Parts: sequence; C-alpha cells; structure tokens
Amino acid sequence: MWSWVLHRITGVAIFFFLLVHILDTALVRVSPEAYNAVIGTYQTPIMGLGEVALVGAIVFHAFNGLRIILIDFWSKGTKYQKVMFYVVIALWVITMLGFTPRHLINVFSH
Amino acid sequence: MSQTLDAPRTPVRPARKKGVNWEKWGWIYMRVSGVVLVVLIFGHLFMNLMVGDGVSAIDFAFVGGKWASPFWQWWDVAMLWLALIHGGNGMRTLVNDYARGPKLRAAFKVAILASVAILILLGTLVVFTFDPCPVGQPADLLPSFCAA
Amino acid sequence: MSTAVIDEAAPAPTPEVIESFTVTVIIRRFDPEVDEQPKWVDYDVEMFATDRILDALHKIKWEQDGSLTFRRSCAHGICGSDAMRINGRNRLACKTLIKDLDISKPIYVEAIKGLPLEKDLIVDMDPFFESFREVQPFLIPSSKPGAGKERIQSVADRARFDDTTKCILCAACTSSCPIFWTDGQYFGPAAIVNAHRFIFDSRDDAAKVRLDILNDQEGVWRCRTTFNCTDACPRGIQVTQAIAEVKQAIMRGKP
Amino acid sequence: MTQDPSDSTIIDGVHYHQFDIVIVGAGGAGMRAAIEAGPGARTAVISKLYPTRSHTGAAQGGMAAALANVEEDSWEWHTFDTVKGGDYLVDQDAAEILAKEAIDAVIDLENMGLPFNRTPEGKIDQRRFGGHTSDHGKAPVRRACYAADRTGHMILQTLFQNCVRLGINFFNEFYVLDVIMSDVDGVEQPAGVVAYELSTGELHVFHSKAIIFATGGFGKIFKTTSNAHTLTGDGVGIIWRKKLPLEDMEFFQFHPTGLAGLGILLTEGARGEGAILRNASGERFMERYAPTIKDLAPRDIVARCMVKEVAEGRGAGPNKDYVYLDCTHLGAEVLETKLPDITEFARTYLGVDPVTEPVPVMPTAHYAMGGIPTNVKAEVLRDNTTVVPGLYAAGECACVSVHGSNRLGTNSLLDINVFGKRAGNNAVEYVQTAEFLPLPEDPAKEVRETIEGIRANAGGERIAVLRRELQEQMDMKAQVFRTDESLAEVTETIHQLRDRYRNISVQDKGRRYNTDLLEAVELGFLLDLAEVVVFSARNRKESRGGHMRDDYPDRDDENYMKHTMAYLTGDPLSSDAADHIRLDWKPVVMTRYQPMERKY
Ligand SMILES: Cc1cc2nc3c(=O)[nH]c(=O)nc-3n(C[C@H](O)[C@H](O)[C@H](O)COP(=O)(O)OP(=O)(O)OC[C@H]3O[C@@H](n4cnc5c(N)ncnc54)[C@H](O)[C@@H]3O)c2cc1C
Ligand code: HEM
Ligand code: SF4
Ligand code: F3S
Ligand code: FES
Repeated sequence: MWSWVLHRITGVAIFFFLLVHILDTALVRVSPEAYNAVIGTYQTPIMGLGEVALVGAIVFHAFNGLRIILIDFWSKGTKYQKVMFYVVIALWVITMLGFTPRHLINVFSH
Repeated sequence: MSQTLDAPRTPVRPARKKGVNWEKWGWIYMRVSGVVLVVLIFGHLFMNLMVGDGVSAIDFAFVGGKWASPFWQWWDVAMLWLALIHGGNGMRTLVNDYARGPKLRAAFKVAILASVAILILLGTLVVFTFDPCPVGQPADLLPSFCAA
Repeated sequence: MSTAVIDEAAPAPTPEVIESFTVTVIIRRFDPEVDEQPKWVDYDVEMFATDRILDALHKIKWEQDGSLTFRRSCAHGICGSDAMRINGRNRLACKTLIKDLDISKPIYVEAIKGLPLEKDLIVDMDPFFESFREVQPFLIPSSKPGAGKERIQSVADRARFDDTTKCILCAACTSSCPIFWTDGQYFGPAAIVNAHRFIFDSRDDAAKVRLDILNDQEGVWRCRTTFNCTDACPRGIQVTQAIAEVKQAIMRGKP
Repeated sequence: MTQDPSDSTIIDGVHYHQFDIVIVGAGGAGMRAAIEAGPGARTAVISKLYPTRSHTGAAQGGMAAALANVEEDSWEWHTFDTVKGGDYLVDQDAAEILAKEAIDAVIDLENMGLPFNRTPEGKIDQRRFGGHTSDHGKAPVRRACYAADRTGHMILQTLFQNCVRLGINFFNEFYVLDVIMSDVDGVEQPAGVVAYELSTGELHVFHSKAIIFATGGFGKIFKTTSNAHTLTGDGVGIIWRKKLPLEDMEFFQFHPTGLAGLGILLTEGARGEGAILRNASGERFMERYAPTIKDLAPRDIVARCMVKEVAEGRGAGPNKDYVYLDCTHLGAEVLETKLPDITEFARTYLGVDPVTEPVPVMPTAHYAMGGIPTNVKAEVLRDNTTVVPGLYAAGECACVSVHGSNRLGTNSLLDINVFGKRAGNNAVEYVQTAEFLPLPEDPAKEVRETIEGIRANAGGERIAVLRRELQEQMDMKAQVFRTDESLAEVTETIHQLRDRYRNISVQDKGRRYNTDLLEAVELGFLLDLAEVVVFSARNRKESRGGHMRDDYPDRDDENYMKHTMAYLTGDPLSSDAADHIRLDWKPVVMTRYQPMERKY
C-alpha cells in the first residue's frame, strides 16, 4: 500500500518537474544568457535542497519501479514483495548517502 | 477518498472495441520504458550532478559540450521520449482513477496529451537544431571548442 | 494485619477463571431512515481475550442496542458474511480475536469501503456479485466426459488452481483495493480470483474468453500491485499472485 | 442479482410474483434442485442469505459414493452401512436409492466443475469416514469423495456457479415466513409463499404451482452447535404451523469433535485420516468401546463414549470437561494438505496447533435427522402416506428417512444432492400439468400481522435472553443424555419462554435491514421446534442412534422400531404440550436388512 502511494506521488512529482525541465533546457535555443540565467537558479542553496528531494524521488521511483517489474514478471515476485520493498528502501538510503553530501558540497562551495 | 460510489460496476464506459488493446500495451510499455529509463536517467543524473563540480558546473557551455556529440544527443532524446510518454501514460492512469465524470476525464487527458506532444516536439527540435556556437554571442559563454 | 495472612497463605492455584475486561468498541453507524450522515458511536463491552469481534457485536446487539445491524452466519470464517473494517483493516469479524488487537485503545469498526452503504455495517453486495458473474465463473469444457465418468485430472493439474478455489466471496479484497475505492468500475480482485480458478483448471476450455474479458480497460491492467487484497484475504489466498498470473496469461495468450 | 420479473405487481404495498416453481433456500439442496428446475420451468430461488453464505459451505469431510476408485466397494455395502448406522430406523428403500444414485451425484458434481482431490491416476480420491465399511462391517472403507476439508464449500460454490451459468432467478435476503394454502375440494394445497424482504421490510407473495423447501437445519435450538446463527429451522417451523406433520424430531445428531466450548466442527475426516481420541491420561478410549473400528465408530456411539469418559472423571483440562483429538502423529504435511481448514480453526480459535498438540474437543449439536416427512420422490406427506400435491422438501429440513436415528458422516452432502435433484425433477414434471391455484383474498395478512405485532409489542423481554435460556436448557437437558425428568424440566422451561415470548420487544422499529425483528421471528420457530423435539424425545422410551435416554439405555425394537410423527393439533400456546401436539407412528420400510445389534 505505502510503496504504491509513494510510487504514485513520486511519479507525479517527476512528471511535473520534467515538464519544467524541458522548457528550461529549451532556452538553450533562445540564447546562452537566458539559459544560464535560469540554470543559475538551480545552483542556489534552496534549489540545491530541492534537487536532493527530486533525486530522492527519482531514485525511489526507479528502484520501486524495478520492484514492481519483478513482481509482475518474476514468478516468486509476489512472495518476496515485502522483502523487495525493504531492499528498495535500503538501496535508496545507500544511493542518497552517496549523492547528497557530494551534491550539497557542490552547491554550497560555490 | 469517498466512502461509496453511486453505482459501482455499472459499465459507464463502453466495453473495449476491437483493435489494439491500449491498456495492455500501455502496461507493458510502462515496464519496458521503466527499465530503459533507469539506465538513461541514472546516467544523466550521474553526468550532470556527480561528475566534476556537479550542478554548479552546468551552464550553456556544458550543455553545448555535451550535445556536440551525437551520443549524448541521442541519449537525451531517447530519455525525453521515453520519460514523457511514460509519465504521460502514468498521469492518464491517475486521471482514470481519480477524475469523475466523462467530461473532466477527457479534459485532463487532452491536457496531458497536448503537453506531452508539445514538449516532445520542442525537446527534439532543440536537441537536433541546437547550435553550440551561435554567432554574435560572447565567447566566454560558449563551449571552448567554438573558439577553434 | 490482613496482608500478613495473605502472605502466609499457600500460593493460590493458577487461576482457572479466565479474566474478562472491558473493551471499547466504536462503530460507524448509519440508519438510512434517520441519519443524513454516518456517525461514530461508542460501546463498552465485557469481553474475554478469546472472544471474537463478532461476539462483541452480538453482545452489543443483544444486550445494549438491538438496532445495530450487521450480517453474519457461520461464525467461523467460511460463509463470508461479515467482512468489515476493523481498526482500518478489512477482516472477518468472526475471525478476529480480541487478543490479537490492542485493547488498550478503542476498537474501530465500520463497513467495508467502496460499496454503497445500506445500514450500519451492511453494504449493497449486488455490484460485487455482478462483477463475479461477468467473468463467467463456471466450468466451460469443450468435450463431454464418458457417460457416468469423471474427467481425469492429475494431482499436479488440480493443485495448479487450488489457492483460488478457497474464495468465499467475502469481498474483503475488492473493498480494500484503493483502485476500487476511487473507481468502482474496476472488476476487482475477487472477480479476477474467480476467473483465475477456471482459467487454470485443466478441464476448462474457455480461458480465452475470460482472459479477453479481463484484458479490458477495467480488467487486470488496473491493478497496481498494492497488495491490500492479499493482506485482507481471510482465506490466505495469494490474490496479487493470482492477478499477476492472469496478466501473464493474457500476454502469453493462453493459461 | 435480485431480478424482479416484469410481471411483478404491487397491490396494497405487497409485491406479487408468479413462478411455476419456487425454491425456498439456496443451500446445497435448494441450488441442486434449481439446476434441474431452472431449465425446465419458470423458477425462483428465495433465500434469506446470499446463496454462498448457506451452511452447506461449512461441511468439511466429504461426500460418500461407492465409486470404488481406490478400493473395492459397492452401493449395497453403502446401503447396509447407512441402515446400520441409522440404527435400523432407516427406510431401506430410500437408503438404497441414496447409495445407488450417489455415484451419479458425485460424477454430476465433478462434471459441473467441482475440484475433487485426485488419486495418482487422476481419478476422484476417496477417504475413510465413520461407519463406512466394506462387506457389511468387515473393515473401514475409503468411500468419501472429498476436496481437502472444504468439500461443502466446493459443493456450494460449484452449484452456485452453475446457477449463474443457467441464469437462475435468485431473491436474496428474502425471508420466507409462510406458505399459502388454498382449499381445493376440502383439501389444503400450497399456492405460494410469503416472503419478507430484508432490505426494505416489504412483503412479497410468490404465487406458484410447486414449492420446494430446502431451508436446512435448526441446530440453534442448542447452545453448543456446529450450525450457523441463521440455522433456525424456519422452513420446518412454517410446515409445522400449517399443521403438517414432522417426523423423527427427537433424533438430533451430536458430532463428537466440536472445538471444546465453541462447537466449531473438526471433521470426522480427521479421524478418517488417522487421528485418535484420547482421555486425560492419554488412553485411546475408543478401543474399549468399539474394538474393531475404534475411533471410526458412528457418531452417536463416539459422542456417547466421550461424554461417558468425562462423566467418569477421565476428562482433560482444568475442569476435566473435554477429551483430546490427537493429530500430532499425522504430520504437518497431511494436516496442511488434507485438513488445512480445521488446522487453522484450532489455531485461530483455541490457539492450539494440531501439528504439535492434541486439540480439546467435545460433542456439538450438528444435524437434524428428523424434519418434514417426504417420500422418495421428495414429495411432502400430510400423514404416513398421503402426498401434499406440489409441495416438496429436500436436504436437512426433510426426513426421507435415509438417516434413521443417526446419520453417517458424508451422507448428508449426498442427501442434498440426490434428493435435491429429485425434488427439482419431480417439481418440473408436476408443473407441466398443474394449474395455479387461486390465492386467498389477502395472502400476506398473517405474516403482516405477526410482523407488525412484534414491531408494536412493548413488553420488556429481550429476544437474546429468551434464546440463550432456551439454548442453555436444551444443552443441559436434551443433549447427548436425556431422562424423562430432564426432558420434563426443559418442556416446562419452553412453556415459560413461550409465555415470555409474548412480551418481547424489538428495539429496531425501522423497515430497512431490520435484523432485530427477524431474530424475534426466528426465535418463534426455535421455540416451536424445541418443543416438538423434546415432546417426541420424551415419548420414545428407548435409546437409539442420536436419541439416548439414561433411563432407558437399550434399544427397544419391539415397541419403538417405528418413526415418530408429530402433529400440531391445537393452540400452540396452550400450557400443556399434550394439548396441542399429537404423536403418531409410521412404520419403517425394511427391504433387505433385518435389525441386528449394532456392534463395531
Ligand atoms: C460444520 C458442518 C460440517 C458438516 N460436514 C459434513 C460432511 O463432511 N459431510 C456431509 O455429508 N455432511 C456434512 N454436514 C451436514 C451438511 O453440510 C448439511 O446437512 C447440509 O449441507 C444441509 O444442506 P441444506 O441445503 O439442506 O441446507 P443449508 O445449506 O443450511 O441451506 C439452507 C438454506 O435455506 C435458506 N433459508 C433458511 N430459512 C429460510 C427462510 N425462512 N427463508 C428463505 N430462505 C431460508 C438459507 O438461506 C440457506 O440458503 C456438515 C454440517 C456442518 C454444520
Ligand atoms: C527511473 C526509471 C523509472 C522506472 C523504473 C519507472 C517505473 C515505473 C513503473 C513500473 C510504473 C508502473 C506502475 C504500475 O503500473 O503500478 C511507473 C508508473 C509511473 N511513472 Fe515511472 N518509472 C521511471 C521513471 C519515471 C519518470 C522519469 C517519470 C516522470 C515523467 C515517471 C512517472 C510515472 C508516473 C506518473 C507513473 C504512474 C504512477 C501510478 O500509476 O501510480 N516515471 N513507473
Ligand atoms: S479472494 Fe479472499 S478476500 Fe477476496 S472475496 Fe475471496 S476470500 Fe474474500
Ligand atoms: S488491492 Fe488492488 S491494486 Fe491490485 S494488488 Fe490488490 S487488486
Ligand atoms: S460469519 Fe461466516 S465468515 Fe464470519
């Protein structure tokens, strides 16, 4: 139940981010200044934290997505669905531990 | 979530007409694209956020540098298509689940379809018509190879 | 001093009288002839640890308020009458023992969700049985066995669909499915379970028909593997597994 | 699911429907009849429960038929076992039909889709059950066809599935409360039934040419019972109130292995698979009583031995009030695959794991051998021989009598299939030529008055209190052991309860889903039936099958080798039962087997 709620929320969140992200990237066609101005806002500390959240969402959605795929296609998937959910959480924690410090240093050291 | 529905299991929507079964293929697509997207998105995030100075290194020059290579061009276009259709189809599921009434439902779906279609078109055009060294722009904003 | 006497007394034999205690049950009540909206009502009942929620409901109905309305029959989990939401989970009242709940807090009891509420803990089951009927839940063989003879079925073939033969049509699964709550058009897990029972029966020859019915907008593809149904099933049926097997069968085009 | 046919009309708030055949009850017997009747005539099945909630679904162990799939067997042996098991009070012509048609009944179910357990060759598997023997009692035989310990569940589901296939008209959660009788040339004949619709509180009249009663048992006259809360004997009670006779009501079966204190059944199939009854000291006490077939002796014998063990101080537990069913030597594998449900019942309700511990058990009220007398065509009788045209009964509510004074395990699932089918077929044949009888002026009048009477009653008595007292007294004084004294006492109690019943009040005054009101109606039936049971029991001064008199411990063939027929003759409320119940006898049909002492 909760894995599904999270998957859904993260999916929607990523979708809306993606819409914005394509629009801002499209600014490279307008002019380098325009693009740099927008992308500059991504580098502020507040957005930096937002990016952590975004990456967290993507990572969860991705790992849990793989879990769902295993449930669907692996004959023992339903049996181990709970175990796999804990694995998803564990992998998520590990990934975020690898990413967050590195990213925040990048954001705050500039 | 509401307690009850007025009429559960009354077929308000007509049964599926013969032809391609979008439900099934949509379902399969979600899974196939999901697997591919893991690779694409993780690669993308890794390149942009982890390598070098991460997010603070991203600017016009960075993008220009990447898209100079067809490899990254195709990478990003694939990601664009797969992710948008994946996300769009996912949003359609949500609309089916939560939106009540045929009109509201149709409106949402049109909106999703339109935004996905426009963005795919826009994104693809941007990537392929992108000129990393536009004329008349300050050289310090451009990728280093423009000077050559 | 009186305490000394007690101290000196031989150790009391292990108490044979089992202790009872007071449990607060809060029931979501609704009388369509009077109430606009359902309301939560508290009841205190004297219970034993080995009593079931059904006993508590009976005690309330029989001793406190005869107007409390719920369905029940067999009282031991085989007729499927009394699926309800107990502390937020779908269960059979007759299979939920007081001792398995945290009785330091009140116990919340309400009707299952997603089907039209009729009165107190009773919902309209007709839509539920309607989706059951739609999946053609009966054996459709293409050949006739010899007169006065059974069809032959190997032990392994019989075991293939054993799990889904256990269904008692209690609706605990369907009414716990978040997809069914928001959009009651979904066939729901119970119907799929009963289709599964025939799709994988080696004696049946109409799997294609049922797979086609479930390969629909409101069919198996709506299932988002939330597992609520599996958690709710009082018969321990691996409902999500059954749904997954039906999805696989649709993709293969045969059971 | 409820389909109101278009010709239903409403007059003065009462709905009128017309069907050729009306079947009351959607358990095994009712739905088996419907499968025959549906395709041949316009049929309606009226049931107070959704069909799949019927108590046939609780049956566990199996259904007997001499298929001889695993060892030599014959329907003659099956007939003999049935006759002997019923302590020779069985009508042997009926038993022969039961045993012969058993084979087709099982095959029919298999062909309809029932998932029986299979032998290695893929045939229907069979197992042992109490009282079923080879070659007239030589050794236990494998005769019970089964689907794990969910045979009844599978039968109920399979029959329901086939009713869905045939598009049978169901009227679910409709309580039939009366049969409409019309006078035809001075003879009362059924013209339809009156039903109360639970969801609306409205009354429905079903005008029909033929009526099949399949309303199941009435175990709720007892406190400790394997029966469902809804088994209140409404059908039998309705027939009784119409002054039609009831047969052999004193014979009620107490199943040996109910979970102690709860009454939830553990199938005899457990003993069929090898489980053993033990007393407190661990002794296998059945060896003393039935040296040949031990724990697989018929139920009446085993139940009596268990009660004896406890009475003589060899009971187990803190109060020495139960014995053990020991399954530990069967191993987890057998328990999980062949007896999964009862294993779970013991775990859930007693917290005892049969794999490692013996399970506390005591006899539980289980099955009514008696009921509405019918002939082998399932036609209801108004005396020993005369048929009531158009009225049929099948299943536990009926008494054919294939079970005599004690039913053998697995013979009831058989009974509902064999005689359910017969009832359906014969009803179809009957309605081909029969006419609809005219309905009286206001056919629902009586039911309306009863219902409104109860609703308006402002007395102080609570239904649950009266019911509890009835059940406790019946358990104490009319259960496995009975004496003239105990039966006299409980008769007295019933009269007092009857008086108090006039002062009941229901708290729910509403129309929609008023289960409070219906519990009151059901209690009325329970009181009536309990009285007949006790009155008939007092009159039979012998011990036979399920009826055991402490003061007359022996079987008395000279005086009592005959069926009891009870008739309601006067005002049921009169204080002395003898003023309104007349008892009569009906001879037992004997064809082949002469009564012998019953030794196992
Ligand atoms: C726990 C248990 C285990 C058993 N195990 C076995 C076994 O292993 N083998 C075996 O052979 N037998 C077994 N039996 C006995 C057997 O299951 C029953 O005798 C048999 O199923 C009765 O079937 P039925 O169709 O007559 O009645 P039921 O299945 O009880 O059906 C009665 C029907 O009548 C309806 N009804 C009742 N009153 C009314 C009314 N007023 N208006 C409308 N409808 C009404 C009910 O809704 C229900 O649909 C077992 C019994 C029990 C209790
Ligand atoms: C990173 C790799 C990804 C994987 C492995 C993945 C996997 C999945 C899967 C398997 C589903 C189907 C869930 C179901 O049917 O129950 C799904 C749903 C969804 N995905 Fe993704 N996805 C990924 C990336 C994305 C991206 C980038 C977006 C945003 C554009 C997205 C948005 C959605 C949405 C909105 C849903 C619908 C959620 C729902 O119905 O509950 N996903 N994803
Ligand atoms: S699958 Fe389980 S929960 Fe669902 S209806 Fe059947 S028994 Fe009930
Ligand atoms: S709860 Fe619903 S979403 Fe699927 S796994 Fe069960 S049917
Ligand atoms: S009362 Fe039959 S399942 Fe609970």
